[in-house]
Amino acid sequence: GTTGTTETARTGGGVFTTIDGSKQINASAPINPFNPVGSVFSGYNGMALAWPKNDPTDPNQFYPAIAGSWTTSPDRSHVDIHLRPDAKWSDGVPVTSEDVRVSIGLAYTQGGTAYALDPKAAGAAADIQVVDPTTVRITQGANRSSTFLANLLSTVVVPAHVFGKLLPADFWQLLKTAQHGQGAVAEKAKSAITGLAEKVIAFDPGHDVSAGPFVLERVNPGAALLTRNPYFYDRQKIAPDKVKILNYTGNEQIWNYLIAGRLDNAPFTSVPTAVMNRIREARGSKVIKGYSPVAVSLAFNQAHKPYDNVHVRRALAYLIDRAQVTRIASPEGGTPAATTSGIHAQAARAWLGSGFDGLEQYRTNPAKADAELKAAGMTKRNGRWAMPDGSPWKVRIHVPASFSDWVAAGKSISSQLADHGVDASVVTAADYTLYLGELAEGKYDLGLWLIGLGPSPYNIFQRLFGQANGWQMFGGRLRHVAPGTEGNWMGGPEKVDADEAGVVDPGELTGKLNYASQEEQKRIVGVLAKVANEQLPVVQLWDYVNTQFVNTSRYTAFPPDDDQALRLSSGVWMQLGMIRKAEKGRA
Amino acid sequence: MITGTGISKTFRQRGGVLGAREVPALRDVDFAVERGGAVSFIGESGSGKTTLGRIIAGLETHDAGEIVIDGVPMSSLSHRRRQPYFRRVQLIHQDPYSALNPTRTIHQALEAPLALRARQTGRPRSWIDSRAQELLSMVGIDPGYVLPRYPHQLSGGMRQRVVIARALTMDPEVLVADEAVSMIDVSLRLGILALLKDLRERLGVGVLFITHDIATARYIGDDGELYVLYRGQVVERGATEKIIADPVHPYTQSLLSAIPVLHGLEQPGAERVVPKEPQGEGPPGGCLFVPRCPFSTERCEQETPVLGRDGGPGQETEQEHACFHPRRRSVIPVGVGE
Amino acid sequence: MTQTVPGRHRAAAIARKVAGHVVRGLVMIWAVATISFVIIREIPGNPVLGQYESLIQKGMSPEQAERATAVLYGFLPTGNLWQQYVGYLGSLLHFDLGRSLSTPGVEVTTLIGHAARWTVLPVLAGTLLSFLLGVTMGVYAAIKRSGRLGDALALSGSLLHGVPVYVIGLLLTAIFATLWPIMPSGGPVDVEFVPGLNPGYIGSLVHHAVLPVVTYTLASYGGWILAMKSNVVAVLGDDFILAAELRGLRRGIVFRYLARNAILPLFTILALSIGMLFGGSIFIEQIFNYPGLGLLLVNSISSRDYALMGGTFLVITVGIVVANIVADLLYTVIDPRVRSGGAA
Amino acid sequence: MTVIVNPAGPPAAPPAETTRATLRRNFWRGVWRVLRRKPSRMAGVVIVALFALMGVAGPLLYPAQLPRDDNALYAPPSLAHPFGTDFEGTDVLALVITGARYVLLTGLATAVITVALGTAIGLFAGFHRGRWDTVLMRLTDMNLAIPGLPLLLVLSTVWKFESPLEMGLVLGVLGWGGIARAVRSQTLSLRERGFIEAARGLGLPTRHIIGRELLPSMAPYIAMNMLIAVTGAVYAQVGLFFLGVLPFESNNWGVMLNLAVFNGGALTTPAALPYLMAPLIAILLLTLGIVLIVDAMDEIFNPRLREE
Amino acid sequence: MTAQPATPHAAAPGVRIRDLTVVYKTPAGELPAVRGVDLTLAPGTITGVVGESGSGKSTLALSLLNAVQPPGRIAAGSVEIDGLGDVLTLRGEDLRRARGREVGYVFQAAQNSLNPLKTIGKQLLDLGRSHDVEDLRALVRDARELLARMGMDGARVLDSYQHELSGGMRQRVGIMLALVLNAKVVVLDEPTTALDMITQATILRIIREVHEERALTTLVITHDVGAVAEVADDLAVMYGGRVVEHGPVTEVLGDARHPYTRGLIRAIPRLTGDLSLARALPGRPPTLGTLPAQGCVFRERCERRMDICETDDPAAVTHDGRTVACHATGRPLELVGREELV
Ligand SMILES: Nc1ncnc2c1ncn2[C@@H]1O[C@H](COP(=O)(O)OP(=O)(O)OP(=O)(O)O)[C@@H](O)[C@H]1O
Ligand SMILES: Nc1ncnc2c1ncn2[C@@H]1O[C@H](COP(=O)(O)OP(=O)(O)OP(=O)(O)O)[C@@H](O)[C@H]1O
Ligand SMILES: [Mg+2]
Ligand SMILES: [Mg+2]
Repeated sequence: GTTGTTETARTGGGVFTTIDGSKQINASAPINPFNPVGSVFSGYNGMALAWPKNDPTDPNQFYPAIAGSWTTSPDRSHVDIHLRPDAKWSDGVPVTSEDVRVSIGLAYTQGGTAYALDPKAAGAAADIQVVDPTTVRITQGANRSSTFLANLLSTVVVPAHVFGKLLPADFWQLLKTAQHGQGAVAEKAKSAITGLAEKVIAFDPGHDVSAGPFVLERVNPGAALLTRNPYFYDRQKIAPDKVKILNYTGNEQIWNYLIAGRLDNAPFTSVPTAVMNRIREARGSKVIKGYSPVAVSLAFNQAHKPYDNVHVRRALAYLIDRAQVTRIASPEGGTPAATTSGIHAQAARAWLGSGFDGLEQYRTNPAKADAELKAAGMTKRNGRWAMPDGSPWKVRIHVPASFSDWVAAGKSISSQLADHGVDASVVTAADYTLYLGELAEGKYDLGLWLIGLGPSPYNIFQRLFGQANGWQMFGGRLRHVAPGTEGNWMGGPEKVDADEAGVVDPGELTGKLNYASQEEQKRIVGVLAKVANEQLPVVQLWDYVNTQFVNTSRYTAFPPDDDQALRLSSGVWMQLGMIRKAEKGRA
Repeated sequence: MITGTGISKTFRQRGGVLGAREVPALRDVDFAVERGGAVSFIGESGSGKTTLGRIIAGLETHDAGEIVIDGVPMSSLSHRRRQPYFRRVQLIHQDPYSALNPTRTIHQALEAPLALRARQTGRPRSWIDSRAQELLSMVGIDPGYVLPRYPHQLSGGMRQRVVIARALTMDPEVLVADEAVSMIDVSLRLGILALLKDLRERLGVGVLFITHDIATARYIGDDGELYVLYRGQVVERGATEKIIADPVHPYTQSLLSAIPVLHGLEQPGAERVVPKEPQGEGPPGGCLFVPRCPFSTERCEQETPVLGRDGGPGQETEQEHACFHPRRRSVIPVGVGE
Repeated sequence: MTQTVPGRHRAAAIARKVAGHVVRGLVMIWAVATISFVIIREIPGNPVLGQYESLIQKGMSPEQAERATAVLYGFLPTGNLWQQYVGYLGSLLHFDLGRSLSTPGVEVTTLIGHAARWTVLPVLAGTLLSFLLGVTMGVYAAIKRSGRLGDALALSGSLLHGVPVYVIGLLLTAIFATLWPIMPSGGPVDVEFVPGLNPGYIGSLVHHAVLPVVTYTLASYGGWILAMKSNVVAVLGDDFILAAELRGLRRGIVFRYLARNAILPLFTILALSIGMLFGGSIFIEQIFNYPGLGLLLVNSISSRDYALMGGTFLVITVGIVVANIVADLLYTVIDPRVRSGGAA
Repeated sequence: MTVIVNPAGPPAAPPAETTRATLRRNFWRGVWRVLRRKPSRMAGVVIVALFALMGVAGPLLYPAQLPRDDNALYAPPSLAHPFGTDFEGTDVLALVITGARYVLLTGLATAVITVALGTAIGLFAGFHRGRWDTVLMRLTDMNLAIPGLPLLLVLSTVWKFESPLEMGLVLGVLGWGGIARAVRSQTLSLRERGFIEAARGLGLPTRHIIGRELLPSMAPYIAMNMLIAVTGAVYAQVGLFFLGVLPFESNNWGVMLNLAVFNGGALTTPAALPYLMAPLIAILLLTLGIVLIVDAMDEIFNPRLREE
Repeated sequence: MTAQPATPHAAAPGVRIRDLTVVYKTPAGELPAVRGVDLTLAPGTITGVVGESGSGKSTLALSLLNAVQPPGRIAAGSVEIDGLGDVLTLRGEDLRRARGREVGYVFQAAQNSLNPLKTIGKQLLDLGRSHDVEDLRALVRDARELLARMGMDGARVLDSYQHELSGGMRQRVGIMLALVLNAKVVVLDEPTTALDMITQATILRIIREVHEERALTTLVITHDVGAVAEVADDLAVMYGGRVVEHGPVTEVLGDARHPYTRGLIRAIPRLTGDLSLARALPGRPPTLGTLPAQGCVFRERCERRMDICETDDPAAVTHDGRTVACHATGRPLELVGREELV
């Protein structure tokens, strides 16, 4: 029900109901953004310096938030952050540079890319300076990363007058020692800082002090209730009086809420077609789709026979009808992968241009598959493919049981393979944790695996040619470990022949993406995409589509399809002035 | 030939809220059963008759005393080696309804022990069936009718005969019949008693007869011996006919006085001994019967009488008894017109 | 031979009995604690990776996800197995079950305490409701056992007793939350109401509890009706009921004789099933998304939250052990036969 | 003095063999009568027989790879697909039938193990009494007190229950307590019955006493428990699959429930409802069948009830 | 109404059972457990009924209170009690009030006739309330007196649970509960079975004494001829659901006229006398299923069987205050009997 006051009846009011996709509501958790399940909800009562835009290729695109603007030196050596002068905490205290500094200090206790204690780590900050009450300057260390800005701007800001006491008085001195000191002293300082982590996480301020548009009022096991923050800098943009963030334990619950029209906005969830149809039928229900920088692939463990043979991998790529798989597994939330490039198709076009069309598409083609299998020495007997040594070939596709779309995909693939004489079956792992553990231990032949984590090209290829495939970054140096050791479960070769580019080390190329200029990045991405396409460490199955559900019967003016804000919470949408009270929406 | 000396048994009951509780069931009991002899134990409920029977049949252990079977003291043998001896003593259960397995036919019930017996004595298997028929005929039932049937299809009397036949499969020396007729229909009781007597005479088995009804004890054998048990102790012992006619222990007299008089056929005895309602356990170290004895004196409360023939000043009783004041009382009903 | 027990004696005896039970219960709890310790240390899977990948899939950037999960590393147990074991037992003595991984920084005991509330409420209601219903219907079914209605009641009891709880739960949800949505499909209470003794909050609480309670009631009703029926039939066969009738006792009194004798053994089962309630509601909580101990256990397992998993399992077991003790003592107290050691 | 031994039997007795056969026939006639008295019981027998058939022959009716119809995902019930199709377009009925084997096999394995363990332990404890009894009963108490489902959940994290037999083994090892306790008390009470004592007195070997005297008396009881254990195992197992804590490789009812609810939205839209209902109905039917049979067995073996 | 103290000389009622037939429903149809029984209990006497197991004694006793349990059913006959009328026509509350207050019943297994969960005293109060006794204190006092009369500590017994009492004590409590409301007709079903000799003697003595003090009309049912002979004035012998002989106890025992009675007496083990004269009755007692549908129920075991016994059920003939149902009565039976015994 909506309970708009008369005062806000025309412009706003009511309860905005939504779900936070990235965490479950936990009534026992502290109101603390550093706690992974803390009752701080990004965009509502949790604020970052800025909000990332959903750009397929540039990770440094942001909407201003606490930081009204920022300037980066051309050589990426430092960033100046200019805070919004009108930003205030919900208790009326202004947001200042000190808040940012404390927030950064706390972030150091937690570790992270920009706030790594090791100054040699790529993209680590080397110094934080409060220039004036609304300006902070952050200097990048020696190994300058192209995503430094993005990592800085994502910094969560907490009130220094609440969280400040968590940092010991000599914290900044300690940090200096940890970063620049030598030997035992530095180590001691480092462990002193990481030793703070647990205290920081467990800290519960008791009541919420927020710089966002809302303040947490109450949490119970089923939901969190937030009310408007009267001190929010853009308060006139915020329509609802209250926000109710529901908990969810399974997708089916979200489906129910959506069908009942209870959610004003729901984050992406995989939805079967039948359910989708019912959701669409709900009054005011609307679906917004946009780019989502994640794709699903079928990954091979090349340490296991016969998947060490590229022909076998190609044969499987030719046998799998990706359109069909997508239709069964994720009809609403995915588009069949055009090919395997390691990159989400939308980003791939941007990176590769026409080069994208030059990649082998692996259209379903049993004849080619047969040829590839023969090339791999496999034989077909009684309509069933067997290994070169005559032993039966059993393809076991592993999926975590908790991901319904993956299970369906696995089943569909196994059915398709079976149709072509490949003895295939799906094996589920009880849960994702177990699945990843066993996957990393090299227990599976094939398993489903997320790739294409854009927009940073480094992140994208890190999935294919990173730790999982044997390349490890250690103290700023890259090394390759043998398959089956130290988390190298993909077991691909260290060097591959990439035609024009010659013999390359894909891991090394990936590493370079971190620092390279835009141009250089483009070249490297081209090479790596081709390597991925030819070597097939994975078969890309479908690219996720960010499907968001909104309901316009109470609020309107949601972002349109493909909007840059689409991956941000509706709290951020409000900040950006998007959500308005519906005209006749008094239900 | 089986004898027991100083048999004692105390049950220790664990559990319950009370913790351990000791129940002395038998106190220093001596007995002997001859081949073809008849020995009866009488006593009221809880006097330890069943316990004694089970001990003699090897189904229960005893705390003290010695059982000698065929001259072999059982305490000298291991548990396993005792078995063949105890097999020579067969228990006939009080309740013929539960003594036969309801899921097995009479044929099956007899076959198992007979097969065992055949193996022991090296007889062929064909012997089993003929022996089964022979035994059933011996106990007076038609083998053709009984063999294929289940126990519930037989009457109580028939069942008890089957139980006896089964006991006979082991060619026992002694049959322990624990209230073997108390659950049999009145009209049939005598048949079973007669059968036991007949078996004594024909097969020479000794019969140890346990009952609380003295009259039935008489029917097992007029030449037999009678033991009167009270709270685990033998209080009177002697020839059955003698004790019935001339009981000297007040407890025996109480038991005999309690026997109902068949008015019209019998007249009550001249005297009647009615025991008192027991109040407590009685003084420690005294006669066990003191709390109920109508004739007890101070001496009875202080000393424990032992079995003997002391019949008062300078006299001897024919039977042994454990009483300081033995006196004959004619308590039994006397027949009229017969 | 019977004896009456003097009161002092009896009290001492009962104290001894309690002590025996408690010692046995402690041994059992220790065994379960050890089992769960061993099992839990053997669990494969990587909670950190799991958390990380889940966040990525939900659309978090790899950096953010990494930051969010990095902290988990800090809480993984260290030291060799033996040291861990000793430490674990030591902290158990202080009722310290460690800290949760999936809700970092929060004591396991706190989480269990919160969850226990939500388990106890509906399951207790369900147990009592089904007990009352089942017992009443059981008497009825026994008395009418040769009639059609009695037959139907008994059959319904057998069926409900036989059908697994999740089947009932799923059917109820399908009907009352999907096809004919008059009930909320999950959660314990609407957050809009201020917790406390106000009608809105309580109404919402009840509304949300209806389906779980009904499911639980239906699922356990069958057992009660069957047990009560067979007890009543058995007592009906006892002579003292006929004797009471032949003495011309009022029907109501005879009925009370009957019911009290038949219900007596059920009280111990009731105590046991109240003990079971800590673990008995896993399916219901999963289906109705009710944040009780069962759901906590399932969630702790899927997030590989060792401490939470072990703690929850231990609490569930302790509940049962305690219930066992209570049931035994209860029997001692309410049945005069056992009370004075007549039959044990 | 002469002793007259009265032959107690009536003079005319039928020959032994025919009587025995008649008795057996009488038993079956009794069974038949009990079944016929309530047609529902007959239905129970038919249902359970059908399920048994399904478990044995079900998978043979279909190709190893069930046919899919890509154009009929979640098709509504029709003549061709009485329970519609699943997310892949596979006939749901076929899934239920082919999935029965795994489920029933586990049930059977569990029942056999539960009953074998429970009976053995109960018999041993009840027969030997004394110290063994105490130790075994402590174990049994423990087995009974450890909450089965939570333990299974915890166990499922370390153990994968790959085959139905493995699953049955674990369920059986967790579930024998009840039977052991009941068998023990039965043994104790039977021990007090004269015939066991008589057998001991006759010096019959323990093997004989347990195998021929004790077990047959408890057979009906054990058989009934076995049936009940089958259902229990089916539920536990389907439940675990439904919760999704067990990895699965082959199709079975629990997996269907899980997929229907968590993947198909069966609790959200009626579209996938048939997919959910099919295994639910299978479970309900199986329960019904077993309940009806147990009811009939109760009457066959329980003379007290038969008198009604 | 209050419980009145025993008034010794209040007139004892007479009881007349006429043509009573009770059937039980069995798979083989409705079979009579009691068939055409005529029995008169003279006021103020103790009538003993003996018969072997299954002869229908308990069924007969229950009929006196119109309390035959399903699947049994009183098919025909009447039970007239002075002051009450035909008990078999009583229904509902009337019947309930008659039970306990007018007719006391002591159960076959009195050991189990008490509620295990309540003290005897509470059960006594239940009894009083059920019969609208206003002065419950007086009731308790009466009960205590009665118990004391039977040699027990009344106060202690009333405070006890059933399991705290021995078998003999429970039996006495059963008798107390049957008498405490001043019932004038008392039915005792096997009051001494499962008690040992001495206790049995005590109970029998108590029955006799209480009977005389309270001027009751008492029916004692037992399978033990000895027990009956000790207390009863009259003796009825049942066989296969029929009363085959009835008369004063000394006469019936001293000069039995029915072959069954004679056989039964001969089968009783005795303390004195010639052992060789004793013998068991051949054959086995009938059960509902084996009862012949027509003819004399005893003929299979009868030493004096005649052709007419196969077809005709002998009618009960009363002569000299003695009733016998046998075709052979009056015929020279001595000879036949002797013949067999040789
Ligand atoms: N297994 C047992 N455990 C404990 N006490 C026992 C046990 N068996 C017998 N007793 C006790 O030993 C005493 C003697 O019992 P026993 O059964 O031998 O008596 P009985 O003379 O056969 O009595 P009855 O005439 O009632 O059969 C009784 O007090 C009885 O309670
Ligand atoms: N509930 C019943 N159903 C069927 N037949 C019954 C039932 N109760 C008694 N009978 C039969 O009625 C007949 C008379 O039973 P009743 O109990 O009156 O005998 P009784 O003389 O009291 O025997 P007992 O000495 O064993 O107590 C018996 O053959 C018995 O089998
Ligand atoms: Mg005995
Ligand atoms: Mg009777």
